[in-house]
Amino acid sequence: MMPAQVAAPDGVLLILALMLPSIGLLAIFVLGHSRPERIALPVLAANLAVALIVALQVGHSGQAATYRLGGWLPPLGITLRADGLSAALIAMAALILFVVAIYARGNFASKAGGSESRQPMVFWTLLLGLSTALNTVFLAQDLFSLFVALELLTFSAVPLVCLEGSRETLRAALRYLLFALAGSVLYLIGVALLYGAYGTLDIASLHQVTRADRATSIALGLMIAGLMAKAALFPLHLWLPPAHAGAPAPASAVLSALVVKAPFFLILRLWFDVAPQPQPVIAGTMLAALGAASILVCSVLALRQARLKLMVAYSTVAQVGYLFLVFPLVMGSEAAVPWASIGWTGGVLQLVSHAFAKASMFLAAGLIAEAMGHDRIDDLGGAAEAVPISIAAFALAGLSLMGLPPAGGFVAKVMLLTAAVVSANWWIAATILAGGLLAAGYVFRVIGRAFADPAGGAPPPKAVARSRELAVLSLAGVALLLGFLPLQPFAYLGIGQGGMP
Amino acid sequence: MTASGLLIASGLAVPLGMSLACFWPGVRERALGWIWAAPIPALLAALFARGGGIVMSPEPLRLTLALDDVGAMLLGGAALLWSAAGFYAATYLRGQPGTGRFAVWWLLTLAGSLGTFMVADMTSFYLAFSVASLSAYGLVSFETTARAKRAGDVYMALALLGEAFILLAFVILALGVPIGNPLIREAVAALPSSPLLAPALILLVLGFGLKMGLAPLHVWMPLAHPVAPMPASAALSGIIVKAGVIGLMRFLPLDAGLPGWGGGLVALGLFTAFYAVAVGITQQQVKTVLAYSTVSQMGVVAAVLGAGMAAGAPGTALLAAFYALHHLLVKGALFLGVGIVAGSAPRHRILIVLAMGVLALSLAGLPLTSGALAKYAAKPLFGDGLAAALATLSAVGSTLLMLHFLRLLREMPAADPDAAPEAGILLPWAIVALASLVMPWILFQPVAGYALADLFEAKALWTAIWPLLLGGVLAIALFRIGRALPQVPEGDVIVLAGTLWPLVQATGRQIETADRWLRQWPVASAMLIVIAISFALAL
Amino acid sequence: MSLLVDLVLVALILMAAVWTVLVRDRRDAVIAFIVLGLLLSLVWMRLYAVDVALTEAAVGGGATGLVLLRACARLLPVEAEGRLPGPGTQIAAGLLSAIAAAGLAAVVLSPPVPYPSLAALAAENIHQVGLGNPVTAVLLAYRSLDTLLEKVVLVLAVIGVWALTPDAFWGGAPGSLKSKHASGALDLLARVLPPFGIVVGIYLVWNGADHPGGTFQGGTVLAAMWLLMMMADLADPPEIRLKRLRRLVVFGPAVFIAAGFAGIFMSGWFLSYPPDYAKPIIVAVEAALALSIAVILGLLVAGPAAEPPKR
Amino acid sequence: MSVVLDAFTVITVTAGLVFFLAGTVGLLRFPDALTRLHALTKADNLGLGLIVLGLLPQCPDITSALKLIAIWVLVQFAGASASQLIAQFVRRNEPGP
Amino acid sequence: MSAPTLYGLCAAALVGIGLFGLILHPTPLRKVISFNLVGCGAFLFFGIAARRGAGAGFAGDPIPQALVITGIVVAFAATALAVALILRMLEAGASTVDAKPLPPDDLSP
Amino acid sequence: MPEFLYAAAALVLLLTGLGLMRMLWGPSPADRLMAAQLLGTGGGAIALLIAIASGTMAIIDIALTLALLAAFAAVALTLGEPGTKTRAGEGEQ
Repeated sequence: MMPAQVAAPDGVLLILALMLPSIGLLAIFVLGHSRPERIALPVLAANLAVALIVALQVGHSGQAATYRLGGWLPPLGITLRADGLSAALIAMAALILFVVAIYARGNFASKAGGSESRQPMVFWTLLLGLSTALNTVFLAQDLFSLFVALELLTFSAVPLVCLEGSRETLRAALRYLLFALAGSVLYLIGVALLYGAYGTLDIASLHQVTRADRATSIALGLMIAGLMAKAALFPLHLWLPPAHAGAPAPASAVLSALVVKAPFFLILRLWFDVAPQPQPVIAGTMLAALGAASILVCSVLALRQARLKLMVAYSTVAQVGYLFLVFPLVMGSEAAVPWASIGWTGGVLQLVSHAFAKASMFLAAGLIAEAMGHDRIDDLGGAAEAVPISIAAFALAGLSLMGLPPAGGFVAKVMLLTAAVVSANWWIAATILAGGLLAAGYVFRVIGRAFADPAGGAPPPKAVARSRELAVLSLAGVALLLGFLPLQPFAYLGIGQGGMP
Repeated sequence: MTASGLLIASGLAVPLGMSLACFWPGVRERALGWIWAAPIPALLAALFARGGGIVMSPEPLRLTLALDDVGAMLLGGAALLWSAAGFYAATYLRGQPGTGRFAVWWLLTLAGSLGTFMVADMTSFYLAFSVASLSAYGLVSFETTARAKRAGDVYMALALLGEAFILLAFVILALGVPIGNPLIREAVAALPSSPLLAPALILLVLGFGLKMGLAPLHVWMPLAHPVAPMPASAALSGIIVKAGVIGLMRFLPLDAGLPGWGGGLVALGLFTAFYAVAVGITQQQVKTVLAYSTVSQMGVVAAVLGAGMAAGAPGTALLAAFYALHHLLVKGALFLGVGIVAGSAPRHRILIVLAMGVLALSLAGLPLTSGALAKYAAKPLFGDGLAAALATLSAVGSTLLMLHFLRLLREMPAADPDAAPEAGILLPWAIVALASLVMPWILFQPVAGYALADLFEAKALWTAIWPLLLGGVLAIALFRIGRALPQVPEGDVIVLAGTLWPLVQATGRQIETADRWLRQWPVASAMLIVIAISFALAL
Repeated sequence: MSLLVDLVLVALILMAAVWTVLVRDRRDAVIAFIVLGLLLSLVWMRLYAVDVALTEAAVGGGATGLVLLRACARLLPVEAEGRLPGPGTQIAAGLLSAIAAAGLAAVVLSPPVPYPSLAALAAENIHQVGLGNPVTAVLLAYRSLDTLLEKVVLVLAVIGVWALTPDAFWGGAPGSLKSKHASGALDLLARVLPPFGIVVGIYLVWNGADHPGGTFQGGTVLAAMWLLMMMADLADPPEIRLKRLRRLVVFGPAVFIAAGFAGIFMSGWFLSYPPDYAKPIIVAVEAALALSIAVILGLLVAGPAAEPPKR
Repeated sequence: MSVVLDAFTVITVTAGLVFFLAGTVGLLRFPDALTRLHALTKADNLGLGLIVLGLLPQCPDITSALKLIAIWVLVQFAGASASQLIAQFVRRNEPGP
Repeated sequence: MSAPTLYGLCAAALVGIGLFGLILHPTPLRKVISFNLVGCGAFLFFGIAARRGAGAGFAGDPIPQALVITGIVVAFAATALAVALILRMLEAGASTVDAKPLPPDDLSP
Repeated sequence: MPEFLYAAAALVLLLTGLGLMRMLWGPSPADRLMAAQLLGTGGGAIALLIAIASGTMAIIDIALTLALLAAFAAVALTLGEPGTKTRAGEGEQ
């Protein structure tokens, strides 16, 4: 059973992607008494390097990198695997985490020589926890390992929500935890049923054997619903707005940009790799319908929020909705395989560009709130003078959310629209466009207020560090640059799709 | 990579580069004095680089610039007006706060609007179009009054709506060609045989019509054009609306001969032409009347295009462009002139008002002016039927509206009894006015294919004059009963939409209530199970 | 006849479950849940999953129960019980839950034939890891990544619980666990039981390589003994700033990760063991993990710091 | 031999069952908490003791037998302490019998 | 009816009962307990899979058993975290009773 | 022999169940404290019976753990003691 081949070096990198942040968080726990960021930043930088090398190698070799833990073959053992999509996503996550970490030095830097304090220690360890969790979610090929990874994610995310310790954030964190746990347990039941039906939890093995029978349907139904709860898709979004709005800005940024994407990624995996083919049209339509409802309802709600961070949080729910439009689009697509279709590419691009844009937006919102001393949208007058770079970043990120050129969100939107038209899903096309208009509404509302004259009697804005502003701008810049990727479906995202390489 | 190609590219690169340079505060503060120079390369390109082109990036992006006759004609006019208006702005806005910001928006709008005339591929067109229409928001809402804010909001909302229509139309168009970013003409050539022809055409007309101000999508114009600073109004009313015109020219399958669709567009255009006159004559603000006049004229342009599409007549685009060029220069000159009149004492005004009279009546087709030339050139497209009669009658309407405008202009109160117009604003106005008189004469023959002598035939002269006379008579009647006319608010039907606002608000509140209900724990967790069960059943 | 045991057991479990959900007083609910946990450990026994039964007994009867009971003790005087919503909502919720349960029951009633199983595969390979207990082989060899990540989850849970410390108390000790009423019986129990318990705990860890038992079961028993001493005021909850304490928490996972990397050099794969040394390595890792688990569970029960650190 | 041992097992285990039964009847019937506690601890511990005794001959090896005895001792000790704790609790929280 | 089937039905019932409590209970502690009930049901599903997969000299398939052990640990950690949150919230003075939904803007910093 | 032991286990289980019900019904809180106690002994007995009946000696370890933790649970239960008396001030001695 012990395979003859030796570990390929690229595979070892996958292990590093999981282990580096874990080791980092353990190290902070024991060593980081006074300066946790001194451990966290190098670890996140190394993590970024590892992720980029993996991404480049996958692109270079044109096939997925695989690693079998302990040398055990599935179904007995667990496999890590980086196909094009996974590689792109771990690189995305690593980059965002790194930039957020640079920004967060301003929030959670500890004083030199001082004794350990709560917020920095907790923040930096949990940030590394998130990194471990996300890398595992994107790389693991085993449904139960993915369950553990989801729990890692929840356990890292929830305390970040209530880092500040106020009543409201505690309440929000509790809600988040309970609902996420409800989602987890449904997922777990699904895993149990799948094991009972097929005797394996390896995604690649399941891909070959799943049948359209009762056990499989029920298992997938439970798993998808559970994951939706964690992705905060409407109408399961009860926890997200207070949680993401209550967390400190760097935490909100990673929560909104990355954490809600992980469950979506797993739904994608379940749908394309585990669900018996062809997937029923009605189920795909249901996913898209919930996505559409998310877009429309939560965009309107974002438009009506009085607070900037709540607005951004509702916008996250709306933007996550776009991702769910992918399912019927890919099914009715022109391409023989889903990952060659424009809908698939558009969905992934939407995921990535939203991640960068939303991270930038939350960080910008944090700086704006820091400078102005509040985040009431109506009283933001003068913000454009006080923190011009943050406002610019907010606007650029907003461009991506609105789907205006040349942002990445625009290309994604065009692809999704094209796929919707090709598959004659006009209602989806209409939703995409309407969502863009509503997004424009809430983004412009903020920008417009920011350029207004400051209200009389408002305290003068505080200065914020230029380096933090530039970090925010760089994320928005990436969201913008994504718009210059070539328009065709990227071959990269199809690497390693469809069973084994 | 030819010299002409580089010249065309510089037409786009220079204004963009200047706007980027405004990142430096020092540059930004001084930019207003230099914005007149931004469109110069484009002007040169229009004059010397006709027929040239350049591919700016390789496959699969294929961002392509090309300058055909239609594009060159509009580009030249637009560049001239941009430059003149920029020069005008430097004097007009001197010493006002926020000129740096103004310059940035100006340069971006300028780059986008010039871009629409030069690009040949769909993505670039969309980019240029979006940049022009979104940056114009900065010009519309430059003044910080409540009126400007409302106008800006309405403008933005409708501009985005238009973008949405256009985007969907483009997506449909691009489907017909197997490459990611097709050239416009490739995509349009494939359109008539597409099963999605109907939605594509409807979306195109909606999207570009919104920009042009075809009724009832014109509502933003009478709000937005008057509130901008004078040079910006000139650019908005003269040039930015042409982004819609060039859009229709480029994207409608004009030579495919689609009588039904063409007829529809003619009807829409003519309706707009008359409707705008009817509303325009009730207005009491000079700039608002001009804005309605733009709406009316754009209706005529749309009708020209529609007639051409119905007949499948070659050269339609060129004729429409000729008409658009005439309107571009005249309307620009009129807006700039209004600024001069407003800023000078009555005794300094006489000459200017006189010149303005000629310009204004040019829009109605005063013989020997650009208007007469444009109308004459476009006439054959309409044939002899009802449409032709209505098109001619539209000149009556224009006369009426312009006389109303002249009367308001004459009565404009002067801010300072001794103020004389400054050279800095007089000169650019004079250049544009002159250009509007001269340029069409130069272009008439190549565009229309008639000899200039034809214009002096008695029949042609009479055809141009009788609507003016009829308009004059009606105008006298109007001035008699003028005060009794109902005062239609600016933006007319938008006010009706305003009555829907409480309904929109109520819907928003209801959604909030529903959201609050859904975010209750028992409801949300029950939903979770409902979703699980539904998916189990569906899968 | 053995089915009779099963029937009675199921009936009792369902009663306890219904009781847990429906009883009004939250402390009663917790007690019913503890009872349910102990009954479930009998179920695991009946399913021949002895390792699980041990875990369930240790966790369901011990750790979870203690955590919930502590919460009750602090919640009771302060907060009123919430009321269940009205009958309409109850009926709707009941209906939904019933449909969900019915769907699951339907799956149970139609198992695939032949039933899929990895038992044969696990048996085939067990000699390579030199263990007698297949469950330990799965946890520490075949699926060791899950186990490793689960340890990270535990450390994160500790951090998460500590994150709830009020800022002023950071570094201090968790609130005292001691019973409010001094009692000779408790004192005696806390002096006599721990030696027993520690022996049992170590036995379970040691035994786990070849027989049911293992790190988690043993660790839980050890933790229970530590907590018992804290409750009887024979030991103080440790200050969370102590480096010694933190090293203990990290020790097990660190050894595990180190063994994983050593595997790359020794036998080519992360978390693989050279066949000759597999068993000693695994037992060493298990021992280290058990120690950490004991500390972690104790800390999780003790909760966030509730007093400022002593200088 | 085995028959004798089996018979011993059956008899002692049955006796243990009787004590369990008695304890349960006591639990069900006795009026107040302290007497119920009494019934529980005495009957159960005795019942468990008899069952352990009865099972000893059936043990395949000596380790198991020792464990069985250890369990009984443990339950005796723990039960005694726990019931004392409960009794103290009852005294604190309930009006006397 | 075989024992695994019986326990499987029991697991389904546990899940149903737990879900009922999870939906309805207004206090978070009761939700946590209900979540644990559902979790027990989920673990039992693994349990019957293990028992039904008995073979090769093992009384049960060891893989699901190992998964359950991991799952129990994770569920315990979740319970501990949730309880700590509940208690901390109580100290902060917020009512933990989940009667009303969170108003959208009661997030004063 | 196993049949007899299984039957005995079922009976003990039944009796334990009855006892549990009694305790859960109350009326006094102390009754509930006894529940864990009862499961320690009853559960231990059942485990032992089944261990011998099924020949799975490992189950004895379960009985061992149950016995060990039953006392622990009883202590824990007194911790979660209800009533205002303990909270209202005279608590910490």
